[in-house]
Amino acid sequence: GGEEQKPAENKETAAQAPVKVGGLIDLSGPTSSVGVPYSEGLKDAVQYINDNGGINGRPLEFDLQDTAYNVQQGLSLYKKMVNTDKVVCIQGYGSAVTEALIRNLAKDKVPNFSASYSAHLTDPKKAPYNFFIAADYTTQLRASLKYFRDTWTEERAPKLAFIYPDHPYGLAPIKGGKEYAKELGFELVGDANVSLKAIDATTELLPLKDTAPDFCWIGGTTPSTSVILKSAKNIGMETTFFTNIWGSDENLFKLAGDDANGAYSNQSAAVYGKDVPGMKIIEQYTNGESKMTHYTRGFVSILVMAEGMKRAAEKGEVTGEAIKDALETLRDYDPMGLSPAISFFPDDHRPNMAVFIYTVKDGQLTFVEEENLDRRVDWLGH
Amino acid sequence: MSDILKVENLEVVYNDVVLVLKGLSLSCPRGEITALLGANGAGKSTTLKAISGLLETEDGKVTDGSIVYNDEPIQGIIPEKIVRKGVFQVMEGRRIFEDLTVEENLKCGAFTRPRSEIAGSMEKVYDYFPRLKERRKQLAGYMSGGEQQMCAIGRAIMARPELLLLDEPSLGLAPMLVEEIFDIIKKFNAAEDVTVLLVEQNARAALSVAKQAYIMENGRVVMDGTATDLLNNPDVQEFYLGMGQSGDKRSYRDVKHYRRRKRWLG
Amino acid sequence: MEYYLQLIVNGLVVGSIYSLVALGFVIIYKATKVVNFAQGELVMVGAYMCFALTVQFNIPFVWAFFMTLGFSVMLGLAIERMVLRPLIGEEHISVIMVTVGMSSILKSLVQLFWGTQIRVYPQVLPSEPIIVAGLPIAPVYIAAFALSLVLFVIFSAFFKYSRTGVAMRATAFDQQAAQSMGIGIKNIFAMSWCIACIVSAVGGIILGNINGINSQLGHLGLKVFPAVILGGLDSLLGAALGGLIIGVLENVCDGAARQLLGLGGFREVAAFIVLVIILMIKPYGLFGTKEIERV
Amino acid sequence: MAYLDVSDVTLTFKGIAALMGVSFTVEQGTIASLIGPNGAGKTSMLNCISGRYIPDGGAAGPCSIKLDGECLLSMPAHKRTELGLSRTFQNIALFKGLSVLDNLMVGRHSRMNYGILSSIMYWGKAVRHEEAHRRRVEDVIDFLNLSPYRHQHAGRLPYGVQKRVELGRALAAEPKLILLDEPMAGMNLEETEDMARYILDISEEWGVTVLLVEHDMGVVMDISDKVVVIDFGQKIAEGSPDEVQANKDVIAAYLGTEEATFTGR
Amino acid sequence: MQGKCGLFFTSYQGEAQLFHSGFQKLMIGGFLLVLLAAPAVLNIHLTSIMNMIFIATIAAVSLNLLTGVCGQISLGHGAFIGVGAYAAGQCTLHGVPFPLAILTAGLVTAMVGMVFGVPSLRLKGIYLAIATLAAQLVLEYVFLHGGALTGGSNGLLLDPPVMFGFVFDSEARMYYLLLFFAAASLLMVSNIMRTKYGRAFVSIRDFYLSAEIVGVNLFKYKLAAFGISSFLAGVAGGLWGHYTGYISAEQFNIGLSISYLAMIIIGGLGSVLGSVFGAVFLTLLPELLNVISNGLGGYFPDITQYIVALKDGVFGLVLILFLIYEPEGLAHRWRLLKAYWKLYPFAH
Ligand SMILES: Nc1ncnc2c1ncn2[C@@H]1O[C@H](COP(=O)(O)OP(=O)(O)OP(=O)(O)O)[C@@H](O)[C@H]1O
Ligand SMILES: Nc1ncnc2c1ncn2[C@@H]1O[C@H](COP(=O)(O)OP(=O)(O)OP(=O)(O)O)[C@@H](O)[C@H]1O
Ligand SMILES: [Mg+2]
Ligand SMILES: [Mg+2]
Repeated sequence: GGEEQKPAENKETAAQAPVKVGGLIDLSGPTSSVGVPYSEGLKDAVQYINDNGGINGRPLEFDLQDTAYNVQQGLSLYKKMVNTDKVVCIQGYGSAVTEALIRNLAKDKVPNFSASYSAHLTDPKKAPYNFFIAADYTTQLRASLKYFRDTWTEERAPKLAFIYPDHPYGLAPIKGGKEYAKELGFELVGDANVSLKAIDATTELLPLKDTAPDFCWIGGTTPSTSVILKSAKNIGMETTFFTNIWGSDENLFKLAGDDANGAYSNQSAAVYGKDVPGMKIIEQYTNGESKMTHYTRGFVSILVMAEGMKRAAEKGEVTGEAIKDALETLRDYDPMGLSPAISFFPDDHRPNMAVFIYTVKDGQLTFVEEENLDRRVDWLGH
Repeated sequence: MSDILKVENLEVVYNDVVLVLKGLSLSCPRGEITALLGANGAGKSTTLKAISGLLETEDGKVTDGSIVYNDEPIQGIIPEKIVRKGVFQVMEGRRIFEDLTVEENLKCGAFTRPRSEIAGSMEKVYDYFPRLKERRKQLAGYMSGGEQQMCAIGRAIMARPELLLLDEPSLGLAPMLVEEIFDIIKKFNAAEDVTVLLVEQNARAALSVAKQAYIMENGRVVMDGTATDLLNNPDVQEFYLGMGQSGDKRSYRDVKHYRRRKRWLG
Repeated sequence: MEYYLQLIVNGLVVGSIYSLVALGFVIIYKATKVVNFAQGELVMVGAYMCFALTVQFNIPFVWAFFMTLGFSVMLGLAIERMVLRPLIGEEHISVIMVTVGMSSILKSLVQLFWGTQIRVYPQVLPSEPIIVAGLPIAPVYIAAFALSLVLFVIFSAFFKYSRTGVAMRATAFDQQAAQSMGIGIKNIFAMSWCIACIVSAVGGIILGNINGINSQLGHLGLKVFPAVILGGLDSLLGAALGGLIIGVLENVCDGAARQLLGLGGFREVAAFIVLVIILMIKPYGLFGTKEIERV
Repeated sequence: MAYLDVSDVTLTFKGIAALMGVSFTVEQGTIASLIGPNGAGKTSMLNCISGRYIPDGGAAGPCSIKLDGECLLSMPAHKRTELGLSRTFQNIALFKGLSVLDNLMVGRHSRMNYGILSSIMYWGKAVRHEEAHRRRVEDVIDFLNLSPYRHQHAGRLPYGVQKRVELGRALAAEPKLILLDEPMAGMNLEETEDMARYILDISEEWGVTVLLVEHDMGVVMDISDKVVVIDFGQKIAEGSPDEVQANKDVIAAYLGTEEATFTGR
Repeated sequence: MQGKCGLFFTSYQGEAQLFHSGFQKLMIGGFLLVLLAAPAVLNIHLTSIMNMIFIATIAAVSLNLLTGVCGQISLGHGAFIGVGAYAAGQCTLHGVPFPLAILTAGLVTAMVGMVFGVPSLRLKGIYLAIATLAAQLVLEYVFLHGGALTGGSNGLLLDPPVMFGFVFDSEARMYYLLLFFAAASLLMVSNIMRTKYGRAFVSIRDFYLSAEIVGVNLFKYKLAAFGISSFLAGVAGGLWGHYTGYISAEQFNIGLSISYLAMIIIGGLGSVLGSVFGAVFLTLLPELLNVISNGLGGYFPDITQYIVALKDGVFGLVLILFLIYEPEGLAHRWRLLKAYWKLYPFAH
C-alpha cells in the first residue's frame, strides 16, 4: 500500500488531473439505513487515499449519488457518470441497480464495485466488469455451515432450517447453501419466509419450531432478524441462529436486546475497534466515533479499487479496462486486516472464500474465527 | 315600523369577473314576509347568499353596497357568525345531508342553539311536518323530493332564526304540498314572528303569502310594491302569472312559436 | 388444527395494530371524506416525536407522551390549514394525490431530522409475554388491542350522539350546506385532523415499542388499506374488525399457502386477494354505508 | 294495442314499497302525464321503464312493461335505448366535462356502430359516421336553439339551458318514446312556456310519444292527452285532464283545490 | 373543444380535425422536425433522458385514458407496465421479432388489464382504487415467483431491440424508435377521444347513471377502457424492458404507479397534451434536483445527505403545490397561454 507517502509529495501532485469515480448508493429508500454508513466508509476512504498521494499522485474524485433503491434513477445516473463525467469506475450498492448495470458495464468497460454480493456476479463470463470485496452470499452461508459442522459434536446429523425474505437478495444463497448443507450431512428440516418489513414472525416460526432445528439461517436485514429473534424467544424456540452481513450489525442488540445473545453473525469486514492496522486509520478518520461494519466494508471497497488503479497507473493509462485487468492480478492483497485477503482472477472474481465469524455476546459482536473454504470451481457463480 | 334587513345598492362579482348583482337594493320589514321574484339567473340566490355570507365558498365577492341587519353591517362576516346573529338560509335545492337520518339533519339545524332547546324544537318540527316524524330514523337521502324539502325547512325551524331566507321552497313540490309549505311558512312567520325573505319562481304562490315583493331582472330590482299591487299589475300578470290579456289563464297550447321578451325599464 | 388456532390468535395480535392505525384513517374519512394515504407517515411522525423527546431530550416517558399528543395537535392543524383546506371540495383523485404528496414530505422530513438509521425505543411496557391459547403474546399487543377497543367505543359514540360528531359527518357530506347551518367547517376540519393525528401518534408510540422505528415505518399505511376498505371506509366498527380480520387472513392464508400449496411469502398479497373477492360481493365493504344514487 | 304497456308493476326497496301493482298504457304519438304527490313513485316508475330499477319479479313471469309489444324487462338499460326509449332526469344529469355538442353526440351513441380499430385510426367508417351523426345532432341543436352554446361546457350553463340540453341529448337518440321527469321544475314562466312548446312540437312534428312527469298542473292539464295519477305507489286515477281534475280522490290526494291547477303559475 | 374565436369551419370534418389553423399544423410540423434533429446535438445523457420521457409519455397517456378520461382510478398501472415488459422480454428471448413482441406484449397486458378491470363494474372511486392496488401487489408477487417466466428474483436480461436487421443498441437509435411509438400512441389516444369511444368514456366518468340510460354499455366500455389503457401500458413496458435491458420485480412497484398518477395530475387529467407535460415534468424533476444538489454539494460537501432526504419531499411539495394552485394541470395553463396569444394584442 502507498499509505506511507509523505505529505510533501501531495503538494506537487495535487495539480494533476483527478481519477473520477462514481458512487451509486441508496442514500434514501428501504435499504438506506445501511447504505448511508456504507457511503461514509467510501467517502472517508477516498479522503484517506487522497491524503496519501492519491493514485500515484492523481487525486480520486468521488461523485456520490443517491439511487434511492430505484433502477431508473440508477441507470440514468450511471449514464450521466460514464458518458458525461467520464468516470472510470463505479462504486455501486444495491442488487437491483447492480443487476441492471451488468451489461452496460461490459459495454462501456467500466468496473463496478457493488455491495450486492450475489454469487452470479463473481463469474466473469456473466459479469466481466463486476467486482466486490466480500465473499458472496452463498459462500458466506457455506462458510458458516462448514464452521457449525466442524464444531458439531453429537452423533446425529445436525438439523438445519432456513429463514429468508421472499426477495431477490434473500433467495440468492438458498439453493447453493442447501446443496452444500446436504453435502456436509446436515438434515434440512424446513424453510420460512419472513418479510423484511415484518413486525412479527410468530406465524412463520411456529411450524419451524416443531421441527426443532439445531441451526437456523436468517437471511434478511437487521430489523427482520431482530423480529425473528424476538418472536423465537417469545414462542420459546431453542436453536442457534446465524445471519449474513446484512442480517446483523451493531443495531441488533439495540433492537433485540438480550434475545440476540448466542446468535452468530457472518462478517466480511472487521468490527470497529478490532486490533488491525486498518482500524487505526479508520479510528483516526472517524475520530473515535464507532461505526458499523458496513462502514468498514465501504472503506475496504475503496482501498481495493485504489490498489487496482495504482497498478493500472504503473502500466500506463488508468482506464476502466486497465483497472479491470490490474484488479485481476491481485493475489492475496491484504487491506490492512480490515477484511480477509483478496484475490481476483481473469476467470474468477470471487474476492476470497473466507468470512469472519462473530457471535453476539451481551451487547457485543465478539470475533470467533476466520473460516476459510477452498475455491471450488463448481461453486463459481452459484 | 323598522326594517330588520336593509340591502343598499349591492354589487356582487363571481370569480372576479362575472358581475351578477348590479346595485341591488331591498329591505325587509320586521316580522313580515317579503317576496323576491325574477327570471332564472337574475341573481336571486346570489342575493340571499350575499346576505347569509355563503358567497365566499363560491368565490363570489361583495364589491360594493351595504347589507345592514338589525342596524349593523354584516357583509364580510363569516357565515357561522351570521347564523348566530339569527339569519338562516334554506338553500336552493334542499341540500339535505343525505347519509344522515332525518333526526340528525334536524340536529344540525340547531347547531348554534343551546342543547336544552333541541328536544322542544324537534317536537315543534314534527308538529308542522308529521310526515317527518314517521321517517325520523330513515336516511334523508332516500326520501322523495317533497319530504326532503320539509326536512330542509325543518332545519330552519330548529335554528329559530329572526330572519329566514327561503330559496325556492316550492321547487319540485306537488301543488298540495306547495300550499302546505306556504301555509306553514305563514304560520311559522306569525307564530314566531320571524321575518321571511322568500325567493320564488312560483310568483302566484309567493305573492299569495307575501306582504310586499320585489321583482328583479339581471342583477337589479326593476319593480317593487305590495303583493296586491303587483298581482294587479298587467306586466306581472302577463310575465309572471301567465295570464292572457283577458285576465284569465292562457293555455300553454296557445303559446306561439315566436317568443317575446319584455324588457323592463329599470 | 392447533396450528391454525395459533395462527388466528397471532393474527388477532398483529391485526390489533392494523385496527389502531385504521381507526385514525376512518376518523379522517368520516369527518372530511379525505382518503388519507399519509396515515402510515402520521403514525411514523408521532413515533419519532416521542422518540426524540424521550431519548434525545430524555424527558420522562409520561411527559413525552403528552407532549407528543400536543405536537400531534399542532401537526393536525398545520396539515389541515396548509394542505387540505385549499382542496376542500376537489375530486377523489386530487385529494388522494395530495395526501400522497404529504406522505412523501413527512417521510423526507423524518429522514432529514432523524436520518435513515434504525432508532430504538425505551421499553415502556413490560416485555414478559402473556399466554393466550397456548401462545405467548407481548403486552404491547394487548395494549394495542385494548386501545383500539377504547378508541372504537369513544368515537362511535362521538359520531353518533355528540352534536359535533354529527356536524362533522354533515360537513363531510356538504360543506356549504353545513356552513348555512352555522357550522364552522374550518374548525370542524381542523378538529378532525387533530384527532386523527393524535390517534396515529398513539399508534406510532405503540408500534415503536415493537421493533424500533425507522424511516420506512410508513409502509404500515399501505397494509391498513385492506383493513379499512374491508370494513367499509366510513365505518369505525369496520376499521376495528377489519384490522383484526386482515391480521387473521394474512396469517391463515400465509400458513395455508405454505402448508397446502408450498407457496412462500403469500402474506403480502393474501389479504388483498380476499379483499377484492369480498368487495365483489359487498362493494362498500362489510359495514360501509352505500352511497345514495338517485336519478 | 297500446304503445307503452305498463301492467301491474311493483317495486320495493328493502320492504318499503315504492310502487304497488301500477298499470297504465300510453298510445303512440300522444302525450301522457304521470302525476302524483311527492314520493308517490313517479320517478321510480320512470326508472323501471328506463331500466334503472328492476321491478320485483324482474323478467320472470308475465312481462309487466312492454314497448311496442316488446318486453323491456328482459333487456338492460342500454339496449332499451336502441329500441327507441330515452329520457331526461329530475335533477340535471348532464356530462359536465363535455361540450353541449358532445353531450348530444353521446346521445347518439346507441346509433353509431363502428369498431374500436377504425376509431383508433380515425379512418374509414369512423370518419364517415362521425360526420353523418354530426349533421343529425345539428338538427336537434337548431330545433332547441342551442347553437350559441354549442361548444360551451355543459356544466357552466344556466339552469334553464342545461334542462334544454338534457332534452336535446334525449332527442338526439331518435327516440320513439321519451320520458320527461319534471322538465319545468325551477323554471320561470317564460322558459316553462318554451319547454311546453318544445314538448308539443316533439310530439306533433317528430311524432314521438311522450310520458311526462310534472308538478306544474297548468302545463300538464294543457298539453297532455291523458293523465295518470299515482299516490303512495298506487294508481288512483287515469283519464283525460278534465276527468282527472274533477276526480275527488285526485283533488284530495294531490291537487288540494280546483285552484291548484292555477298555482302552477 | 373550446370555443374557437376567429376560426371558421366550412365542414364538420374540418372542425373535427386535431389541429385546426394552418399555423397550428406548421407549429406541430416544426416541433417534430426539432425532435428529429435533437439527437444530433444532445449528448448521450440528455438523449437517455429524452428516451425515458418518451416511455413515460406512453405510460402516462395510457393511464390518463383510463383515469383521466374514463374516471377509473388505477393504482396498478406500474404493474401493467411490468406485465408488458416481461411479455415482450419473453417473446424476444424466444426469437419472436421485436415488432411482433411489442404487439404481443400489448395484447397480453390488455388481457391482464381487463381481468383486473372486472371489479370496476361493481366498485367505484376509492374502492376501485384499492382493488387496483391489489392488482399491483398480486402482479408484483407473480413477477417475483414467476419462475422461468419472469426469471424470478434474478429478473430477465434482454438484448437491444432488432428490427429488420437493424440493431437499436445506442441511445440515439433508441431515441427514434421510442419517439415513433410515443407519437403513435399519442395519436391513437387523441383519435379515441374524438370518437364515440372517447365520449362514452367521459360520459361514464361524469355521470355513469345517465351514460347507461343514453345507451352506453357500462360493462363493455369500462373493460374497453382498461383494455386499451393496458394495451398501451404493455407497449410502454415492452419498450422499457428492451431499452434498459434488464427487468426485475422491484422496477414495477407501487411507487411507479403513484408517479404515473402524479404525472397525469400535474399534466392535466383527461388531456393528451397534459400527459406529455406531466411525463416531461416528472422525468426532469429528479434530474433537476440532482443538478441542484450537486451544485450545492460543491459548496458544502456535508449537506448531500440532507438534500437526498429532501428530494422525496420536493416531489411531494411539487405535487401538492400543483394540486392547490394548478388543479387542472399544466395543460390548462397552456390553454390559457394559447388563448392569450390568440387574442394578442387585444387580450385583457
Ligand atoms: N358560483 C358561481 N360562479 C359563477 N357564476 C355564478 C355562480 N353562481 C351563479 N352564477 C351566475 O350568476 C347569475 C345569477 O345566479 P343565481 O343563482 O343568483 O340566479 P337565480 O336568480 O337564483 O336563478 P334561479 O332562479 O335559476 O335560481 C347566473 O347567471 C349564474 O350563472
Ligand atoms: N333507491 C331508493 N332506495 C330506497 N328508497 C327509494 C329509492 N328510490 C326511491 N325510494 C323511495 O320510493 C318512494 C318514491 O320515490 P320517487 O322518487 O319515485 O317519488 P316521486 O314520485 O318521484 O317524488 P317527487 O315528485 O318528489 O320526485 C319514496 O318514498 C322514496 O323514499
Ligand atoms: Mg336561485
Ligand atoms: Mg321524482
